Amino acid sequence: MNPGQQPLVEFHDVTVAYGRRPVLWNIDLAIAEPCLFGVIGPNGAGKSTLLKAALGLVPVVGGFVRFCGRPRRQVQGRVGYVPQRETVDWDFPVNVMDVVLMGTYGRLGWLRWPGRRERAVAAECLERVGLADLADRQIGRLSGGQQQRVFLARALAQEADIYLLDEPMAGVDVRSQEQIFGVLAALRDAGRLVIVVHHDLRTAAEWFDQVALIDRRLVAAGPTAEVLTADNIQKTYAGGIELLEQLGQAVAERGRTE
Amino acid sequence: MLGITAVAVILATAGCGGPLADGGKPARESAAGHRPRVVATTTVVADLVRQVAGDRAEVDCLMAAGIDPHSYKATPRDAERLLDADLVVASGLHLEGRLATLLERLADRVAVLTVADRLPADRILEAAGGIPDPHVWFDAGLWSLLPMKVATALGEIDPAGAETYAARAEVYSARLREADAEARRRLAAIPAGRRVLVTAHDAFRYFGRAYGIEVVGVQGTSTASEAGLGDINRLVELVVSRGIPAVFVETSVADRNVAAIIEGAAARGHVVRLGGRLYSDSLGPPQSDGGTLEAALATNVETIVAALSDAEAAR
Amino acid sequence: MSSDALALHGWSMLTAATVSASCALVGTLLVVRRMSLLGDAIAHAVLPGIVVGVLAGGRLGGPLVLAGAVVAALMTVGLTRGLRAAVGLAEDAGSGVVFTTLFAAGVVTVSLFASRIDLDPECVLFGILELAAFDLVSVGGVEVPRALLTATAVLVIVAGGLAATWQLQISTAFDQEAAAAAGIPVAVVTTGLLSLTAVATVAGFEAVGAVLVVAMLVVPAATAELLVHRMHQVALVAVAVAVAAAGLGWLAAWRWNTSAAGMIAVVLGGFYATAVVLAPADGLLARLVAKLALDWRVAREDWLARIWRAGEQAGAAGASVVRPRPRTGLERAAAVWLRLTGRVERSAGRVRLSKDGAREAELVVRSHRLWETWLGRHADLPADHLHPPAEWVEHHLGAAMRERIEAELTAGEADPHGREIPPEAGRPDGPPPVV
Amino acid sequence: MTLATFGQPALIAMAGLGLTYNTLVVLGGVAAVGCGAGVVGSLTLLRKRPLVGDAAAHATLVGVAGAFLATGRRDLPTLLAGAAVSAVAGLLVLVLLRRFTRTREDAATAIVIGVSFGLGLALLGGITARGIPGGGGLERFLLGQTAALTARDAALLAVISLLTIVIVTAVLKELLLVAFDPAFAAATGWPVGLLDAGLMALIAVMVVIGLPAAGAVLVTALVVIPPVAARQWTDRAGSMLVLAGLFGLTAAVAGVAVSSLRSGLATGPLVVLAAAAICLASVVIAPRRGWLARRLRSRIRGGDDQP
Repeated sequence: MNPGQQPLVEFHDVTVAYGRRPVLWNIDLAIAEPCLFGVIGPNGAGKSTLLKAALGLVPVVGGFVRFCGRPRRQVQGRVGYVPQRETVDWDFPVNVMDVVLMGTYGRLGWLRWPGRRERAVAAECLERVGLADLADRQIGRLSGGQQQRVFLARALAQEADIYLLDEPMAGVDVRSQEQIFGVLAALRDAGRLVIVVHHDLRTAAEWFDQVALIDRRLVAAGPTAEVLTADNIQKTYAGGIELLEQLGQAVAERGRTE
Repeated sequence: MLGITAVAVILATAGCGGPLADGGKPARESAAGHRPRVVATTTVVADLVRQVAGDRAEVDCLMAAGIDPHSYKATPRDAERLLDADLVVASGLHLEGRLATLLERLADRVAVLTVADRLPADRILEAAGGIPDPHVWFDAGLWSLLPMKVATALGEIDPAGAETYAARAEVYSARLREADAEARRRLAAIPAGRRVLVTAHDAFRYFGRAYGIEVVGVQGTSTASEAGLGDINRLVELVVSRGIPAVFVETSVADRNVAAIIEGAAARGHVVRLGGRLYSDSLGPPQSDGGTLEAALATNVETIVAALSDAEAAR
Repeated sequence: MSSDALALHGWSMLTAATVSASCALVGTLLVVRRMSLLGDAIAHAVLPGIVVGVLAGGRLGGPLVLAGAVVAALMTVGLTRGLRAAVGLAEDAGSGVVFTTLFAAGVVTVSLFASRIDLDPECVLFGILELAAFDLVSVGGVEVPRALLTATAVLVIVAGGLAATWQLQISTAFDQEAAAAAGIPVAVVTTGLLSLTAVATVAGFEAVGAVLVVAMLVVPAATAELLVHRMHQVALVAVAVAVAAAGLGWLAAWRWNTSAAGMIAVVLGGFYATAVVLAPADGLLARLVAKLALDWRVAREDWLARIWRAGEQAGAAGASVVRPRPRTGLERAAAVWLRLTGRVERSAGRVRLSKDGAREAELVVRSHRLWETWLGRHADLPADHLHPPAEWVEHHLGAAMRERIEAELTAGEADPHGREIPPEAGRPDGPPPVV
Repeated sequence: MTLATFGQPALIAMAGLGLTYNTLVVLGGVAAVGCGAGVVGSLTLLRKRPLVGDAAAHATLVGVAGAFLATGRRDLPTLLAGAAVSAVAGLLVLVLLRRFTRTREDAATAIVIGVSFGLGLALLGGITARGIPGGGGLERFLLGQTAALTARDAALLAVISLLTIVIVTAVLKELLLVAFDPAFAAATGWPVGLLDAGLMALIAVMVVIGLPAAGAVLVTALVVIPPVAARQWTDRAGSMLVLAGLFGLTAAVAGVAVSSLRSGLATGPLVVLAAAAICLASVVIAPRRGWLARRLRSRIRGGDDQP
């Protein structure tokens, strides 16, 4: 899939602002090979924003994101996405199978409905996340962990090469966490790149092959063991934030009172 | 910004006198000396006053031709016209909706004449539910009782002209009685079995009583409420079972109900024609074939006679 | 104009203004609490209440009808909340169900009893502001419109009620859970607001009709929110907007001879649109101006800094550098402007910065290099990626920020490219050489 | 252009059932609108914007008055075309306010409702005050003239309703995706803004053709009530749409039937009341989501209503 030896994902000097106020500064990051990649940082560090910027959900004010050297629009079908669980209304009248089938919509395009093949794919994805027997259940009647796994199954049904997951382990019971991790590891083993936004440092060390430490700016990135040093963690969780915070404020202010 | 707004309000308020004095209508003390200003609510009443007053008074009509009095809503300028009047003449019997109740209160400061109230109570028809039917004007005989009342009211605000008014009223009453006789004569030509007048709303019951015609309206005496499907069905049934050749629309009322009846009858194999457009709650514009009550009555009679006695249409 | 007519305009505008003011006051809280559509719901749902009031022998504007309307309004709210409690239906959908049903019930009742009452469904949709001045009652010898009396009573009730509970209302509006935790009786406060809304709304449609009450409730507050930020300011500005719109709307209706209630709503809409465009901080115009001003400043600073850097390079390399050229149209304009204002001097094909120009340029370069240095240390960026972010940030760092950054660096440190960071106070040896 | 041309046998059969021609025409028109409004309304309910229909409905008045002023005609297609233009314009303003101002969505909706209706009233007031010929009866659109539908009107309503349902069905997959998870839809490349705009346009069209069937105020009911009722009975979006359509249709039939029983019963409001009755029944007795079911469950579980 990667003839030109381009990195699978490349963030080139990406700055993201909400309104006028920058929240993510100059992220420069390239991931060359399939692996389990953790994006780690404190609350409000801009981890989710990073994923959203990659997916074009929030505008990038500086720099660019490339997938295999190409802009996102050209590789749409090859990027799978698992948003945070709270972003949707779980009372929505769809069942588990309906949600997983949504993963196949991208390939189907306009005017075509999921057919036998798509149903088979969806069923298999549900099998992989251990929810095969709940296919007909309304999504509101699932536990948090099960809901998260439905989202994962939907991303699997996208049959993508790169997966972006936003806090898949948040508010999820340990059993579900392990199951999700198992699925992700299997994806990695099958040659996919899996990028996971994660806030828990302890589990990060054992799960991820590579990590990036982020707190409004990229503190460090690389193989887990090299990056997760006491010094880097200190820098991520204590240093620099305040200044960036103030700078963000200053930029927003000057823009307004010019 | 608010300061500017406030200033604008003050300026605009202060400036009121200017644009009003030269806006549209002549001020009271202008050219023709001290002509009394009379404001009439509907075109029908305005015609009555004009016939009696002639040139001696300035007659201003609140509602334009073709406007349905039942759904009329006043504008600030209308309110101003009412307050500036020496005499306000209204039709009454709730024809003007909520305006009517307010006119009663206006009577403290401006002379108000509500013409229908001056008619003999025993000649007022009751609509369904016991409220009086306000559409008194197309009974020309009944209407002919009113010019004298108007003359009296005009005489009170303009004593110098009292005699003129009375004389004109006398003449006009006579003309109305003549028109009454003429209408009766012409309508008598319609074969008895076909003397049914179907219209959008119940505006012709006095007319029917005076000239021996059965009158049926889709809606009640007011156009304010919506006609139900039951009303439409009832009328289609009536039109078909009685073999009525024509139904009529009114100039001031939406005509969709009537269109639905024509179609409903056609579906039952009965061809009913659109007999024409009748003047009902509003007269036509000045100089048209319905510019005065007499003209409108004659035009209506003509239309009805033509439509209902037409043998072809009856087939 | 006759004194009668003047009194007419005066009374009508005063009535409209009083009604608007009550609506604007409760509207301020409704808008903040995201209950703006409540006005819409109440305005329609009161019809059956009015019908029942009239059937029971009341007259429009009378206490019986007013009571019926208020009851119907509270019923709307109660039923909507009931639906949410019973089956978890979202409030906007719930009120959509409730108010349309009640309105339909009202229309059917009217058509059933049409013969008995002098009332049509439109009486709720349209008010009678225009004729308010005909219906006078004597108060202490002065003839005052009855509608104005009602409106004033309502204004007193609404203003009094809100003034008495203002702090509670604000706390509840800001954060219900926190308010409840702080011991504020949230349910009571909310019910109070709803009751006041019902009263203000009912008084409002007597004057201008139901749908326009929606405009009166929401538009002044929405306008005020664009202009000021603190709640009591919002309330005051909203009232001012409402009063101004009532007056101007009436005059506009008079000028163009049309419905006063309609024109008041249109004028309110005009105020809101004006605020959207002209609001000092967030208005479209302010944003556009700010963006242009920023672009202009960036262009000027960039040009100054480019000359400064070229001079620095010339100093180091011995005068053999290419003279910088403006890169964009805006920068060209900035170059001309800077020459005209004397910050860049030009003689015999050579360019030099004046003392002021050099000072400004220095601060920009200083910001740039400080940021490069700081970022190089705190973010995992390759050295060749440091320039572009600094190019952007250099225009945003103020003196305070520069000082803070410098405090985190070692004294006398050079930037990641090994160049000097000019000190805040200016370089002791003056501006760099001429290019 | 009457149904009579389609053959006498059908009419005789109709008469046998006690249905008159007018009843049948009104039934057809209103049922089509009820069905279409239910289907489109379900999607706006699921998109959490149940009251945009209300905004569109109030904005139509400007278009009705404007179309009359511009053309001097007051036949149904002209006025409906004007109404459609202003309904779409009203929703466009709504979208722009949401996008470019700090005003909250509910306030923006209320502003569109109040101001556009005010503008409509001002235009109508101007028309009345100037006595422009034919201006009478324009405001009747507010409350509708359901019973006065002619076959042409009904056919127009039926065709547009059908077309709307067809369009909704064609892009149902995409509309549901956007309603359920807009972020995922955008991330997987669907044009969320365009689909939202399309849904807005559909609701505007539905509201506009609902005007002659129910009037400006009551058309909101047709868009909101049947979907709310349908949601009670099912946990699948597809069946919810079908049910909402059926409920809308049933309400139309019931309302029309009741109003044909006796005179003096306005048809439009009865349709709304029928829909409300269906909704009430659904809220109370629907299995699982209904009030009774919830009460029972909470009794059994000892107060815990959560699944």
